[in-house]
Amino acid sequence: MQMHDAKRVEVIIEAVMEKQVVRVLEEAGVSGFTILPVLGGSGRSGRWTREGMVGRASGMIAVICLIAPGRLDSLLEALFPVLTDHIGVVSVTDTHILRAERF
Amino acid sequence: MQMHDAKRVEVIIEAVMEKQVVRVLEEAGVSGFTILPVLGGSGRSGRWTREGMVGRASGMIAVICLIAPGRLDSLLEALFPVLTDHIGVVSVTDTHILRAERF
Amino acid sequence: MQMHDAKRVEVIIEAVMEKQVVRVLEEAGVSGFTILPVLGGSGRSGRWTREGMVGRASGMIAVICLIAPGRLDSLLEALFPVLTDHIGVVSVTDTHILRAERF
Amino acid sequence: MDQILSLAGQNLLSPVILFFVLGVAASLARSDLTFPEAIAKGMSLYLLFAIGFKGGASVSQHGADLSLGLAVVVGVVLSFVLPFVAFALLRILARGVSVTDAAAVAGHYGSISIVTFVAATSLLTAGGIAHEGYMVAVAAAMEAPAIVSALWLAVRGGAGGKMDKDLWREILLNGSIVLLLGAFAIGWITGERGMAEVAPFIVAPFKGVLCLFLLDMGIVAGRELRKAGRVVTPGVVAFGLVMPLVGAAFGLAAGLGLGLSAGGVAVMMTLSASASYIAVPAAMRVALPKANPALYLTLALGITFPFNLTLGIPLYMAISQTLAGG
Amino acid sequence: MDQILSLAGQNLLSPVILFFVLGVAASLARSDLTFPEAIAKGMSLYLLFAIGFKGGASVSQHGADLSLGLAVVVGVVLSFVLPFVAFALLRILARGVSVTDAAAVAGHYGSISIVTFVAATSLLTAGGIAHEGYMVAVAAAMEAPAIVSALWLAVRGGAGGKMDKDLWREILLNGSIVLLLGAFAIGWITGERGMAEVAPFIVAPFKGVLCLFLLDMGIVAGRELRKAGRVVTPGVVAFGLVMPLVGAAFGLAAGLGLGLSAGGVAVMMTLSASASYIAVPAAMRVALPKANPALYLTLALGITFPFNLTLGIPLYMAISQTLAGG
Amino acid sequence: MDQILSLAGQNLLSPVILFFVLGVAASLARSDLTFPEAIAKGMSLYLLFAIGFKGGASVSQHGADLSLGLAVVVGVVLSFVLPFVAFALLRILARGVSVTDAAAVAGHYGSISIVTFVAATSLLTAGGIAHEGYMVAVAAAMEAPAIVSALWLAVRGGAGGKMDKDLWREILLNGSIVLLLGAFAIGWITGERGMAEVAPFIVAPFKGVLCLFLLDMGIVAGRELRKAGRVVTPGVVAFGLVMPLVGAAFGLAAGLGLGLSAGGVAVMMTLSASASYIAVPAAMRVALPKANPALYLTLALGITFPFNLTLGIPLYMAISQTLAGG
Ligand SMILES: Nc1ncnc2c1ncn2[C@@H]1O[C@H](COP(=O)(O)O)[C@@H](O)[C@H]1O
Ligand SMILES: Nc1ncnc2c1ncn2[C@@H]1O[C@H](COP(=O)(O)O)[C@@H](O)[C@H]1O
Ligand SMILES: Nc1ncnc2c1ncn2[C@@H]1O[C@H](COP(=O)(O)O)[C@@H](O)[C@H]1O
Ligand code: NA
Ligand code: NA
Ligand code: NA
Repeated sequence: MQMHDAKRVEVIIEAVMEKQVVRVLEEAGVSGFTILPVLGGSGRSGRWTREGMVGRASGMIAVICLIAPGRLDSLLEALFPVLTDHIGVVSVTDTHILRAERF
Repeated sequence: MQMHDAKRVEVIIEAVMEKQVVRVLEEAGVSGFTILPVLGGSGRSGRWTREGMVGRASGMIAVICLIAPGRLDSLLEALFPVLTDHIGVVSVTDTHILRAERF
Repeated sequence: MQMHDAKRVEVIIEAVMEKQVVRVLEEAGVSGFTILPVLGGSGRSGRWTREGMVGRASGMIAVICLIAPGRLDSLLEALFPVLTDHIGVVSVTDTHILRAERF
Repeated sequence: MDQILSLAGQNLLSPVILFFVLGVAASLARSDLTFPEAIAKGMSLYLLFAIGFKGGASVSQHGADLSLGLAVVVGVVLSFVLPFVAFALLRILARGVSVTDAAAVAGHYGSISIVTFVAATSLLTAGGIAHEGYMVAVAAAMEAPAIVSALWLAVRGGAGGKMDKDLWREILLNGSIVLLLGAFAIGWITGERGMAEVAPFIVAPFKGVLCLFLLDMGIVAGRELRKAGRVVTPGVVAFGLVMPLVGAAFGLAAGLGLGLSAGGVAVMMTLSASASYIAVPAAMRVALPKANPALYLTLALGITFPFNLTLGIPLYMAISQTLAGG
Repeated sequence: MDQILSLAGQNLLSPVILFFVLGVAASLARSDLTFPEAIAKGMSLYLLFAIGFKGGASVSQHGADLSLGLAVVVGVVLSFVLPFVAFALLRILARGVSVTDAAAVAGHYGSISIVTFVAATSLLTAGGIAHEGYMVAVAAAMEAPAIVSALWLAVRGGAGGKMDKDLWREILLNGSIVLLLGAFAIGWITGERGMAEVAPFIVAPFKGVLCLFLLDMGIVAGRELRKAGRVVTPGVVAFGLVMPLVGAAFGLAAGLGLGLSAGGVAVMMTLSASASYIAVPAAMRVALPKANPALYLTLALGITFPFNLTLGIPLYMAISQTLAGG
Repeated sequence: MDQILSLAGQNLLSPVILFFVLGVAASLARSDLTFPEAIAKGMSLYLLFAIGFKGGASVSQHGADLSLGLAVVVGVVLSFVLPFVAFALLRILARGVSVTDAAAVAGHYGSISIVTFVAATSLLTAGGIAHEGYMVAVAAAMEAPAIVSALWLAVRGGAGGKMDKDLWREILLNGSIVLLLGAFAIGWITGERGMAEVAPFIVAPFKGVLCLFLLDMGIVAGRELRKAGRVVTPGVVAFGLVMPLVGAAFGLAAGLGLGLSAGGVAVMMTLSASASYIAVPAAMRVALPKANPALYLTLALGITFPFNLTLGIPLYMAISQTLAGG
């Protein structure tokens, strides 16, 4: 099976920032991303959980974005201002994708 | 800690295709997989979200499958027909696993 | 953008073990982790799904932990006793993170 | 005509419709008002449970005769036939639409929308017009056959499409069909006694839940409309408004032929006029993946559903009242 | 005997049971009818809230005396003792079952199933038979002790098992125990006045919610049965049908000894006959991870729960009516 | 004074408050009793739907005049002004708190808590004290303006903070505002007729849902308290108890000035005394990310909310009864 090099960017960020992150991704010309729900977690600001919560004020989402390696830098640069001051973790992993014509 | 090489296959695919993907994985002799819910996303077919939806017609799931490297090709070949014509993204990442006797 | 080497540890484990895993992570000095919900899956013990379930007895969660490479071994050693006898899969992937001062 | 206008006016000012409008407006204005998926699904399970049970209890009360079986058979036939009509009409009105897309759309219009059905029966009940309790069973029977016709149309048109045993099972044992028919059967078996036990849960609060559910439907429909963009040509819009009327005409003929009450005829018209937006879209994604969901979802949910909800149903009621006595 | 048959027949044709059967059937036929996890959990919270509150309000109305405390103590003792009985019975009936598995199963049968309890009290209420309101507190008290016995059995049998402070806290402060006892206490404190405020939410619609919940339980039980496969030997099935009767006999003795009303005795029998499928399985996964969940879940949810629901409860009611007057 | 004590006592023993206390206790004891997020959100949608609709229906019944518009304007002004008061008070009582944190906290206290509003109206209804139906609209109007003041305070204090078009839209088209005002409008338009349709869903079961919702709120508040730790200095606690009284005084003046009924004055006091814990925290995370959520959530949810719920509301009621007749 023909595979192509790609990067898997995983942004774990506050749920309230969803719109901002999406806007940045779209402006950076990212062709697609997927948002996963997050149940809870822990960090410097302590433990949290979504159980029983009504508002979005606390809690994170995970945004997964597969992109061509050449586009990584512009994506991260666009993402950086959104992350400043906000709670969030960004990891970039080397991966391989099928059907690269999509990216 | 003794670690073993493995592949982490992540299939983000339409929720309606769950049964088909599962059947393919089982036929390809995959020993295990895990299905994560997906909240929303964006791609060539635009933005979508599961919020407020009743049916499964729109929306994706993420299937994660850790397998021994030697089995990757047969898995991908089995998976390919299911992906044709269907919305979905497949990535394969090198990883390491504990307790390889399970895979 | 300045990136730093890190490890992405993904623990897919029984939901009932959440407290135990969290305790181990905290004792191992892990600075943060994120818990994702899991919809269903398959393994040696067969297919399962969270649909319609009330209790936590069946079903898994996914714990994602980004850590500095030097801390990996102590984390895995701390994790190992919790995994013994329990259903669960652990994978460790090389990754790169932004803002390493957090980890 | 006066009667139609007054019925339509009354309908447009009912809480149920106004909450739908609120949902559409909120969605178009990009408010973040949304329902969790689990709550939306929970409300739809409640509605299926309630209308299935009430239908069965009503059959047990009024007795069932041959007419139930006949109505179900006619419903199945309608569901098989209507996709051909819809396919032809869409190809005429919107020439740009591909065979695959037209076949997929046709499947939606042969099948039914259960919320449109509920809205019609609510309006009938509010107006004191009775209808046959077994129309719930007819609704369930009309869900699936249209899918077969749609796939046949696609295959014949060389557009592919696949139909295997698993898909069959999925369609026939679809959760909403099973719950609807199961609750219907249980309502029938347990009759008045059963109804007395569950009535405080499924009768009195029903309208309120329906309001909330239609608020959610409005939000989703508004989202669909916002995304509609390129696919919605004038021809497509025309189809979305004309096809329900054509379907309703078939339903009228069927209802009169079956000798249904005026309320029953109105329901038959509504079922034929309505387009599926839950079961059929899912089946189409599996069996006809090349068909464009933006087209059929916009049509079913964004155009035909609001049309039936606001103007269609009062119109069908007025016509059935005129032609089937009342 | 006639009475038993008529009660059983009546029970089998109640909507609650029929919806459970619908769920099992849908699941075995592989329908995709399912409830979102959040809705299932929401319904179970509603049921715990409602029965806890109603029990407390009833105690406040009829006054509480020593008998409440005594019944709770007897319940705790039963919960400690029944696992030993279950362990011995299972080892006799199904020789292939390991010590660990037998200990885990035993824990389930010492504890209780709250939905079985609700089904029994519904049937009693429908039959106009009163029972002591504090039986809710007895139910809560019987949830946890059996876990201790199970672990003791496992440790003694060399099968390992661990019990630390955290597990203790988890068991005793288990959400369902806290909600049940909390609502019981609040119902007791606020009495008639409180009941007047919440009655329209927890009394009239209760049966309807119970129907939906049992539909969900049926789906889950059917799933468990489909997976049961190898673990279900004839001996295991026999245990799943005999153990509730043995448990009920213990409950009968306890109820008569306590001088409970006929309804109260029936409830005590039902509690003793029922097997936990929420709290204990979770505790066993933590404390006895080597025990096979397929075995205990199939037994508790796939065999004993349906048995009690359909035949067991009417039987216990008939026996208690005969022996404790009525 | 006697009246206050008796009202407070009665309030403290109402099921609604007791379930809140149960939630806090369960949470502090680390019970695993929790509600799924979807159920919590579903209950809050139900409450907004119900109180919006009831408010509108009441306006349609009693007619609306200039006073509605005036009350809304006064509410908006209060919401703009109160943050300045809160900011100053917090800087005096807790000197360690930074400008950013103080501005964020101030925004919460200018805005309102809808559940506190509901608790107050429930208590009024239970006591047979009428209030203006349009107070719901006032509540909705008071949600957002405080955010602007908070950002202004932050910017002026050199603490940054950003306010763009999107944030504006988000605040004004916030789901809870849209649902509250939408349901209010629909209740108003459909009046008695509409109310008759949805009453069995939104009137009788309301209190029961409120109990469950407050149980959940108690669990969340207890969690917040457990985490509070370092941020909660004596000065902060003092602010959390004094600020509601100060806010209530402003509300009292406004209510008397508007010539509201005694019930209306009590509601105005409650609104002014309450602190947002849903809309404002989310807005602050976006616009003032450097502010510490532990501080404002502990204050709003862990200190002021329980205070108002238990002691505040009866106090405001007693004062308004005394000063506005009744
Ligand atoms: N090292 C990490 N690995 C995975 N998730 C993390 C990590 N650090 C932080 N997070 C997530 O980000 C949230 C906020 O982190 P913090 O700002 O450190 O409180 C946490 O609650 C976790 O959900
Ligand atoms: N590059 C990507 N990275 C992550 N998820 C993607 C990507 N492309 C598509 N997806 C997911 O697949 C869905 C369908 O994609 P598409 O077929 O391009 O509309 C999207 O809505 C996303 O959830
Ligand atoms: N190879 C795998 N890849 C991903 N998830 C797995 C794998 N094996 C097991 N799992 C997950 O772990 C659960 C229990 O596995 P098992 O103990 O093999 O039954 C499964 O139901 C899956 O959710
Ligand atoms: Na139709
Ligand atoms: Na038992
Ligand atoms: Na306020």
